[in-house]
This record gives sequence, C-alpha cells and structure tokens, in this order.
Amino acid sequence: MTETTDEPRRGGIGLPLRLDSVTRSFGSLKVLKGVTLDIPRGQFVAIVGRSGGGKTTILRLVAGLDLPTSGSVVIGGEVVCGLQPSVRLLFQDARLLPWQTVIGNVGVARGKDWKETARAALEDVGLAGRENDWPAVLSGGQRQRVALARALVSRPGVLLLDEPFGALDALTRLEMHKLTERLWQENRFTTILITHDVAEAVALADRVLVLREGHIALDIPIDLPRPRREHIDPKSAEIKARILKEV
Amino acid sequence: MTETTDEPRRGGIGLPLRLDSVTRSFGSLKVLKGVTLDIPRGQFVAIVGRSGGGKTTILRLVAGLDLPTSGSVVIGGEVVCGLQPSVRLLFQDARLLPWQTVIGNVGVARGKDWKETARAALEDVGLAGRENDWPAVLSGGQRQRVALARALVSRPGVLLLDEPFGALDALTRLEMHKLTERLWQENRFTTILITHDVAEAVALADRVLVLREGHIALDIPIDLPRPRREHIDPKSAEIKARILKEV
Amino acid sequence: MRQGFLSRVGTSLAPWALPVLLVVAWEIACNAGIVSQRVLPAPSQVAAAFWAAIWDGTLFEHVGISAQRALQGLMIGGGAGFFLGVLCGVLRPAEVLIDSSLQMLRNVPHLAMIPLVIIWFGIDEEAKVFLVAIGVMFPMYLNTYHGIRTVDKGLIEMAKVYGLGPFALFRRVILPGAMSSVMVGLRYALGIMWLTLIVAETISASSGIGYMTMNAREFLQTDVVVLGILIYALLGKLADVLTRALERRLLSWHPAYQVKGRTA
Amino acid sequence: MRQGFLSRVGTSLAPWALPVLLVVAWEIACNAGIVSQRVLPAPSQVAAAFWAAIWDGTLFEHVGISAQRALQGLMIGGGAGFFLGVLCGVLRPAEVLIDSSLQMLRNVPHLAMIPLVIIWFGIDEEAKVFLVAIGVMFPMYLNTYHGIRTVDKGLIEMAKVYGLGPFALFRRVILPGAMSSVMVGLRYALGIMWLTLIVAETISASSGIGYMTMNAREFLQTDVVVLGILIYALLGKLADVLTRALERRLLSWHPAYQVKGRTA
Amino acid sequence: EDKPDTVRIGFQKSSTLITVLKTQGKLDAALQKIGVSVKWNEFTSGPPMLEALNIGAIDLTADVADTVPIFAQAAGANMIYVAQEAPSPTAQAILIPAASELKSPAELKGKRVALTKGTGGHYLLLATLAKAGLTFKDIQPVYLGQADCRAAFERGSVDAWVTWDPYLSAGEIQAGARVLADGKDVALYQRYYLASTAFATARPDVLAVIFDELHAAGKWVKDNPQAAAELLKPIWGLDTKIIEQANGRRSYDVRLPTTNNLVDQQIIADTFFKEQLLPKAVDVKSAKIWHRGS
Ligand SMILES: Nc1ncnc2c1ncn2[C@@H]1O[C@H](COP(=O)(O)OP(=O)(O)OP(=O)(O)O)[C@@H](O)[C@H]1O
Ligand SMILES: Nc1ncnc2c1ncn2[C@@H]1O[C@H](COP(=O)(O)OP(=O)(O)OP(=O)(O)O)[C@@H](O)[C@H]1O
Ligand SMILES: [Mg+2]
Ligand SMILES: [Mg+2]
Repeated sequence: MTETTDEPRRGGIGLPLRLDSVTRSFGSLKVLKGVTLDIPRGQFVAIVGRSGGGKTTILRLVAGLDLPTSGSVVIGGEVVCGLQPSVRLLFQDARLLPWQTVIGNVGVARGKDWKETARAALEDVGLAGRENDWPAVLSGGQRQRVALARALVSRPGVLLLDEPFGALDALTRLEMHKLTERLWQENRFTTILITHDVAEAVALADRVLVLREGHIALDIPIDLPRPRREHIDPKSAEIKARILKEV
Repeated sequence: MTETTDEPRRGGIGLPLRLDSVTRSFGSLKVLKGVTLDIPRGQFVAIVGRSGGGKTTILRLVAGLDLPTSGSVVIGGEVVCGLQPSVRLLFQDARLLPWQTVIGNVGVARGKDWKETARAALEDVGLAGRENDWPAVLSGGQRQRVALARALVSRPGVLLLDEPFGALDALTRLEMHKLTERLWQENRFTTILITHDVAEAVALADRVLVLREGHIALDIPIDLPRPRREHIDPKSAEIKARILKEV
Repeated sequence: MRQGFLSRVGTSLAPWALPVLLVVAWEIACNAGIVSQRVLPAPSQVAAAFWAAIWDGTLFEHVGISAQRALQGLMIGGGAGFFLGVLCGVLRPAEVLIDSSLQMLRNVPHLAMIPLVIIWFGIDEEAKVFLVAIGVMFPMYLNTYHGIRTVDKGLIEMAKVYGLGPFALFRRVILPGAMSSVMVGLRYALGIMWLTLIVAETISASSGIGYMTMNAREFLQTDVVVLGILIYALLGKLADVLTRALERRLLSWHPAYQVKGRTA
Repeated sequence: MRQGFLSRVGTSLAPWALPVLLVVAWEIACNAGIVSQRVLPAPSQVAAAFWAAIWDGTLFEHVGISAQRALQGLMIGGGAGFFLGVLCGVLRPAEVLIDSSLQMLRNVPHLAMIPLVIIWFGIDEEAKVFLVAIGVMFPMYLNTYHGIRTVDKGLIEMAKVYGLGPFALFRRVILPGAMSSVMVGLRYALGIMWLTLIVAETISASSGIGYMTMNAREFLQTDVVVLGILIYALLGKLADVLTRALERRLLSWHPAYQVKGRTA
Repeated sequence: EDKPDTVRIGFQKSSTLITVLKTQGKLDAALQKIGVSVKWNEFTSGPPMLEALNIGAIDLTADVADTVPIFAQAAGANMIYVAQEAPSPTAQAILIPAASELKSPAELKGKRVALTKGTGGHYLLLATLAKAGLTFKDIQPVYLGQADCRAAFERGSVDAWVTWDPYLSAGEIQAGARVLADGKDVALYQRYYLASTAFATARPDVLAVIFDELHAAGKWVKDNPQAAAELLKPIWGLDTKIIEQANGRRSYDVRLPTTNNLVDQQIIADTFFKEQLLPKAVDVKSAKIWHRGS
C-alpha cells in the first residue's frame, strides 16, 4: 500500500498473455483480421481505437467469453478455450446485479472477509455510505465506480478494463487513475485498459496499442516515470500526438 | 446545412427554459438544493459537475420525468408538471429497444418519411450500412451513436443530451461534435449538454454551468467564435482552467 | 398524512368493490325472482349455509383436510416443477430431452388420468396428493423455465467472469433474475392446487372441500355448491395475498414490485 | 456440414426419446403380465383402438368438433385474458379494481361451476365454449399482466420522451417487451384449452374428444380412455410446436429465443 | 392362502342401506366378531366406484342400478353379483315440468330429454320409448349428470328429465315436476351389490355377514320410515318428506341373485347393444353369481 516503486515488480500475481494471429468475424464482418500480441506478466497495456474497432471483442476473447474464428489466445501458457478463472473483466456497461445492494455487487464473488474488502473498495472509489443502496438509484458515474470497485477487489491474474472511466468527471477520473495505478503497482496483475482517451492511456500504461481496421497499427512503449502528471512531461505530449495520428 | 453563422439565430425552434429555485431530494439525500437558471431560447448550455452531483436529475426534471421537491421548471412559459412533448432527452444509457432494428430505433417516433430521415441520421453518425442490425450486436460506442441519431432526428424545442459522447474515441467524438453543432445551428433548439469533459463543454456551448453540491457554482458565457478549434484559442485554455478549478 | 391514510384505506377497499357489487346484484336478482332461488340461492341463503357449516365444524374439517392435501401436493409438485424448470433452463440437453415430454404430459386431463392414478397410487391420500402435485407442477415448470431462460445474459457473463461457481451463479444471479416469473408460476400453482382437489376428491373421499362441493352437487344442494364456490374464491384471494406478500419481500429490489413503484 | 446435419437430426429426435422409452417399457410390462391388460391395455391394443377410431372416422369427428370448441374458446377467453392483462398492466386503477376479483374467479373449479354455467348458457355449444374461454383466460391474463409489469421502465420513459402516443407506446414498446411472457401464457392456455374440454364436454355432448374419453371411462373401456389420453398428449405437443414457431418469429430479436442462442 | 382381514367397501351417499349400516355402526360391529375390519371408501358417483372395483382398489360396491354391471362386464371386469334389491319400478320416472303439455310418452317424439348415460334411467327411457312405438332416434337425448339434468330442467333447456329416487322425489316436491311415466310394467329397476371375484373367493364368510346385515337394514328402513328419514336427512341434505317418499318407492328387499336375474340383465344388455351403446354384445350368463354357502 505504501510501496510506490517505478520498476515493474516481477513477483506479482500477473500472468503472461499472448494472442497468436487472432481473427474474429461476425458473419461477413471481419472485426479482427489477425492480431498478434505478446504481453509479459504484470504489464499494463492500454488499447485505443475507433468506436466499433474491435476493442471489446479482444477483451471478450481474452476472458474466454468468445472464441476466435482462427488463431489462439494463450494465458499463462494455456490456450484459452472457455472461461478463464484467472481473468476479471470490467464490462463497458456496468452490469450490476439489480437485486444485490451496492456492497453485494462489489463482493459478488463472496471471497473471505468480502464485506470488509468491499467496504474498503467502495471507500476507495468514493462511494462510502452507499453500501446498502440498490444499483437502480445510482447515477451513471456511480454505477461505473461500483463496477470498478468490483473489478479491483478481485486481484486477478489478468485484469481487463473496458472503458472504466468513461462516465466520470475529470477529477473523479484522476482519483480513479491513481487508485488503479496503486493497486496495479501493489499486485502487478497483467492489465489491459481500453480507453478512448489517449491522455489516459499515456498516463497509466506501460505500453499503448492502437487498434485500427482489425490490426495493431501501433505498439508503443511508454517509459515515463511514475507517478505521471499530465502536461508536465513534454515527451508525453509528443507520444499523444503520435498515437492520435495513428488512430 | 451550409449555414455556419456565429450569432444565435432567433428564428429557430428552441423554447426558453427557466428553473426557479428547484430542489430535489431522494429520501434524506438532498441532490439539488435550489437551482435557479434562465436559459433563453436557442441557447446551447453545457453542465459539468462531479459524478453523482445531480446533473442527470436536472435533465429528468426538465423532461418532466421527475418532479421537483420544491420550486418549478418552466418551459416556454408553462410550468412542467408531466411529460413535455417539446423536449427530447438522450439518456446516459443508450436505451435502445432490443426488438427494433437500428433504423427502427432511430425512427422510433415514426414521423413522416422516418425511414429516409433515420437513414440519413445514421449516415451522419457513421453507421451507414448497420440499419438492419439488432442493437444487441452493436459496440458500446455504436449504441451511443444510435441514441444520438435518434435524439438529433427529432428536432425538438428543447434538446437534452446526457453525456452523449462518453463512449466515443477522440476522432469519432470530434465528428459528433461537428454534427451536433451543425444541427443546432440549423435548428436552434435550446440545448443542455451534460459532459464530464470540460474541453468538450467549452468547444460546443454558449455557456457553461458548473453544478457543485446542489448549486450552480459557476455560470460562465463562452463567446468564442465558431467553429472552435481546441488548443488554438488561448482564451479557451484559460476558461477551461477556471471551470476545472470550480468543479 | 390524513390524505395518505384515506387513500390507503381506499386502495385496500377498492379490490373488494367488484365482488361486493356482484353479491348485491345477485341478492337483488334473487329477491326479485329473476333467478329461481332453488337454482341459484340468494347470498343470504348461502350465508346461512355458511354459518351452519361453521357452527357444526364441518367447514373447518373440510377445508383443513383439503388444505393438508393441497399443501402436500404443492410441496411435491411445486418442488418438482421448479426443479425441472431449473434443469431445463440451465442445461440445454435436459431441455431437449424433457421439455417436450412435459408439454405432452401437461395436456393430459386429470379426469381422464384418474384410472391410471388409481392403478399407481390406489384410492387413498397418495392418489389425491399426486393429482395435486401433477397439477401444480406444470405452471411452476413453465414459468421457472421461462424466467431462467430470459435472465439477462450479460449478468450471467459477468458472474461467470467474476468466478462464481455453478451454485453461486444459480443462487445469486439466475434465481433472483427468474424470481418474478417463478412468482407468477407460484400464483398460478396456488390456484391450480385447489382446483385439482375437486377432481382428486372424487376419488373415494369423504371429506375435503372438493368432496363437499361435488357431493352437494350430486344432491342438488345448491346453497352448499355456491358456498363451495365462494370458499374456493376466498382461498384464491388468500393465495393471492400470500403471493403478493412474498413478491414484495423477494422482489423488493424490483421497480415493478415496489409499493409506490407506479406513482413516482 | 455433415456433423451439423447429424446433430440436427439428433436434436430433433431427442425430444421423442423419453416418450418412446415410456411406451416400450409399458408394452413390455403389459406383455410380461406385470400390469393386467384389463386395467391398463398394452400400447398395441391402444394402437388397435386408434386404427379402429380412425377407420370409422369417429376420431376425426371427435377431434374436429373439439378443436372447433377449443379454438372458439381460445379466441374469446385468450382475447379477454390478454385484454384484461393489458388493462391491469397499464392502468393502475384497473389493476386495483379488477385483479383481485380475477384472482378469486380463477380459483373456482369448472366442475363446480357447471350447474351455474348451464343456468346461464343452457346446454348447447355456448356453455362449452364459455368454459373453455374461462379456462384459457387466466393464464393469458396472469402472464400478460406480469409481462407488461416487468417491461423495462427505462424503455418506457425513453418512448414517452420521444413522443410516442399511448397506442404507439403500447404497440412498439410494451407489447414487444411483454411478448415473451405473453407467449408463456399462450403456451399454458393452449394446454388448458384442451383440458377444459373434458369438463365442458360432460355438458350434454355427444361428440368431442372429452366426451369420447369420459364416455369410455364410464363404460370402463380402458383402451379408449388411454387413447384419449394419448390424443391429448399429442395435441399438447402440437400446441407446443406451434407456440415455439410463433416464439421464434415474434421473438427473433431475443437472445434467449435464438436457435443457436445457447451455443455462442 | 392369505385371507384379507379387511373389507374395502365402496359406497355413495345415495347407497341407502350401506349408509344406514355405516351410520349405525352395525356392520363394523358384526364383522369385528369374525375379526374383519371395514374400510369405507366414499365415492361421489357410481362410475368411479365401479372403476375402483375393476382396478381392484375396493372389494365390494354398494348397490348400483341394473344397467351398471353390464357395462362393467363389457369391460371384462372380474366381478360377481353378491346381492340384489327386489324391483322398485316406480322409483325411476320421466319427469316433465308442471306446465308441460306432454301427456304421454309417445309425445316425446322430437323432444329434448335429459338423462345420465348408462344409468337405470337410460334403460327406462329406451324401454318406455319402445313401448310407445318410438325408437331412441326419435328423441333428442341430452346426456348430463343428474345435478346438471336438474339445472337444465329447471332452466327449461330440456323438455323431460329421466331420473330416479331420491332425485325423483326432490324434483317432484322441490321443482314441482310431474311424472310423465314411471317404470311400472316397463323397467324392473333392480339394484345390485357387486364384489370382486378374488374377494368373494377368499372371504365368502364376510359376504355372508354383509348380506345378512343388508337384509336387516332393508327391513329396518321399511319398518321405521320416519327414523330412517331422520337418519338420512343430515347426510343427504334433503327434507324428511322427500326422503320418506323416496324410500317408500324403493323395495329395499335384499335378496340373493338368481339366474332369473341374469335373464333380466340379458334383456337390458341386448337393448343397449342394439342402440350401439355397448361396444360389443355381452353374454350376461358368463357372469358369476354368488351362491351362499358354496
Ligand atoms: N431514484 C433515485 N432514488 C434515490 N437516489 C437517487 C435517485 N436518482 C438519483 N439518485 C441519487 O441522486 C444523486 C444524483 O444523481 P444523478 O444521476 O443526477 O447524478 P449525475 O450528476 O448525473 O452523476 P453522473 O455524472 O455519475 O451520471 C446520486 O447520488 C444518486 O444516487
Ligand atoms: N455478437 C456480435 N454479432 C455481430 N456483430 C458483433 C457482435 N459483437 C460485436 N459485433 C460487431 O463487431 C464490431 C466491433 O465491436 P466491439 O464491441 O469490439 O467494438 P469496440 O472497439 O469495443 O467499440 P466501442 O469503442 O464503440 O465500444 C462492431 O461493429 C460490432 O457491431
Ligand atoms: Mg467496446
Ligand atoms: Mg448522470
């Protein structure tokens, strides 16, 4: 919790991840046209790309919710062919259980001490005191933060985040960035973050990928020191410009 | 379509809108603590504020989906006490009818020539060719664009947009900005845009409001010339900084 | 406050408006001689029969015995229907194998089945309980199956991704998601439960509300027949009240079941 | 492709596995003398009765007459149930006023109601059709009501904000949203429709499948009784096939009803 | 050989003598002496009772009309005639509304007649029509249970109603119906007690006790009409006046069945077969008759 080393710690819980010329078509629509990708354990990868470009599709393939039309996804040395117990996915839509309270949603897996863990996570995402509300009364951003809390308490081998901050205002977003970064640094889960905000990608990730027309159009490492502050590092602006050009 | 005048045209279809010390509580939670607001016809107002701050609540009150605990909302001289036929609201969640195709969702009100109008609107939001898909197969950003198309074809007296670009990548977002601005300039509907992106607010609105702790904490006119380009006008950066400080 | 109290009273009385109106119209029709009292006795006569039956204790005995059969049947059949509904809703092979057979079996009238039931279960309680069980099984099955089938797939995906095992998935996602439909099944089953008894109690019974009614019918004691009908109706109302209470408890999260859900 | 074809054939045969197994077991039990043939005739005897009934045309006559009554009853009762379900689902005052009465009425057994039905409708077709109508009304009502009540409130809000009038709202939002539940009601109603006939056709009938079965029961013609049961079962299967086809058409958008929905 | 020490008796509320025995507890007492207990199984009507006998769920049925065993026999039931009540022809009749203009059975031509299929009344109607020179095809039969017959009759949906006591007396006294014709010289109307062959073979001693008790009960009802009516009143839910009239028309003379009875039965069977109401011709003589002491 107090550890803020910049070096990726190799002793974390993350698993390595590989996509091997993965394609995925829906009917005649070729969404992924051969994506090859190697993510070492504990790396924080961000993917940006146009709307409808296949970002969510990639995450679903990694989570084992969907199977590639051809090619394979390999997690920790094993080919994915069904649900992956070591993978957690924050869905683009919050997917809260309407019949569970906020805290019940965060601790949906009911691990040991789930109540304390969930309460702490809710405090982290700024929703202390809303534990016993039904999800239906939450605002859009609050729902997204509950989903974030749920994803973060799970401490998985691979964490997939599908636009987790899309509905948040600038300040809340910054807090959530810090939270995510901190937890990642503590646990070193292999993380894929999908975002439409290039600045966010550059601020958080070790490596940014641009997905365009079914291919990885750009694969760029970000070796800026952490914690990063936007607008301060001139290199950051340069990287952002390069990414934006590729999207 | 070709008109790009900067002056708000007074002959549009917009209606004036007034909130009179409006409060709204949910149980013991006081969300709005007295919001007074006067929006002349055809104005483009942006509201920013923290997540859970009551932005969506304001829009629901204006649309007549909810009633204020005290105070009143007045549209075109009449007090709102139920659904407003002249108001259209783009919901924060897309709310597409799963049993209607994409085009059926855009033309849900089935006005005359709805098919052509809807098809044109879909082309505008970059979804030409997806007319006959079920909403279930769309990506998050595509769903949001369908909802945007549906809101924009309706040409209402008051248009309420609740984070309409939240799930879009930077480029698509810019296109949608242009589209929204163009249609607003053509029709001059009174528009309230909720966004968490201050730059977006400054780029599109005539006036930006900051909602904080149930009050309007800042009400700032943006009289930059249109079409605006971010990062070009130094005044824009200054305004942004001021808003961010207030949020 | 005052207003709230009055309107609350109004709301709780309104459901009785129609039945009361009907009874009044009926009494008037009887007294005016529009319907022969021997054919359709006046409410006052039925009330007299009611008092008599309460007084000598037979009514409670009949209702008590029937209730026992009904509840046993409900347990067994409702349980089986629920179980099969879950099975078919969750496992595709089970659905392929079982659903069709159940749809066929469901269509066999109890009256026609009685000879077979007697062969299998004799003419004692088992046979009656079995018929009730078969009767309540199908609405429970159909609605459970439907409820489970239509649970939001997105939520199921979510739960699986978050590592919920089959049991937890069922307990915390599928069951609550299907619950409102299961409740419709239960509502229906609670009705069928009593309805089946009238058939079941033609198998060698000497007590029970179905027996009472059918026996009175044989002897053309129309007041008792109508009394039987009214008791069925009241039991239906009771079942309805119970299910509503249960719905309010189990579905408190559901916007459609919140007491003030519609007025917001 | 090949695999696909084989598995398709398998899937369409699998639902018959259980019934066929049952019939085989039954034939064996009969031939081995485990059950007396007088008490439960062997399938072969039933088949003989079946051929005989087809041959002399009586079977088609009975089924035809019954089908006519069934469909008339379905139209009237199903329509009424649907209408009332919509009414109560959409209008809160209607619900308060009507729902409770319907829940009571639903609980009245047809058998007990027959004398009253005769008084109201006489002993001709109307009485039979009325009983069927009453029978199918309730499942349609309950499921329509439930379906409408549980339509996503967010979508209704959306539709209202986009200026849909009451009719368009109903037609394009509420009805499709409730459809999967309405279909469950219809499924149930199609079963009840035939079931009620066995009671209805005790009222002065001289044809119809219910009459055929009950008549045979009174004369202890077990082979015909079992034949009747089988015909009911087949009619149930038919109704099931029809509803499934209808569901596939009306709910093609619904992930739970897509043919390959479960395999994705 | 295992000899059952329980006798399962099926009865309806309208089984007068059995009801008397059961209410007075006499049969239980008499059978107790030979170590046999009684299990009473009440049925709401005759057909389910016969069904239960056919399936072997009961050992003995209370009295049923003479037509009923014929149908059981057509179904191949394994049963035996144990006792019969001497003819009571006037306890069955064709009723018409008080205001009806019908005067003789011959006028039934083309009329709607309510009856319960397969009952003694059914045979009464066939025989009455035959005597009046009509066939069954000349009328419009309306098959209903007795309860529904009454409802249809009072509503005016039918022109005549074929019934028997106690419905007959109830119809006359409560609904003011008139008798168009009864069974005198037309239909004997004898009622039979039936047992399963297996039981009759195993426990003839039990049947003997039951027979004696039935005989005594029949005498008692005839000798004490008022007491009998009082006893039956709460069970039947009818006025004593109606019960007395009904009991007055029944013979309640319990006798052993004889081969002569089979001749009477054969006439009924043939009549039904001719009207295609029986699926096959029944040779009544193939039925067994219980011989006391054998
Ligand atoms: N029906 C309701 N019942 C109870 N509380 C509610 C209800 N609707 C909204 N709230 C509460 O009111 C507050 C404001 O909600 P609102 O949706 O207006 O926020 P918002 O500004 O739109 O936030 P966001 O940017 O996250 O969408 C939240 O704390 C929310 O939980
Ligand atoms: N089940 C499906 N059936 C058919 N088409 C699908 C399905 N799922 C996704 N698609 C299509 O695949 C494309 C990529 O979808 P995906 O959700 O991966 O996009 P995305 O990159 O996540 O976009 P966004 O940023 O808008 O969420 C879209 O055009 C979508 O319509
Ligand atoms: Mg996506
Ligand atoms: Mg909001």
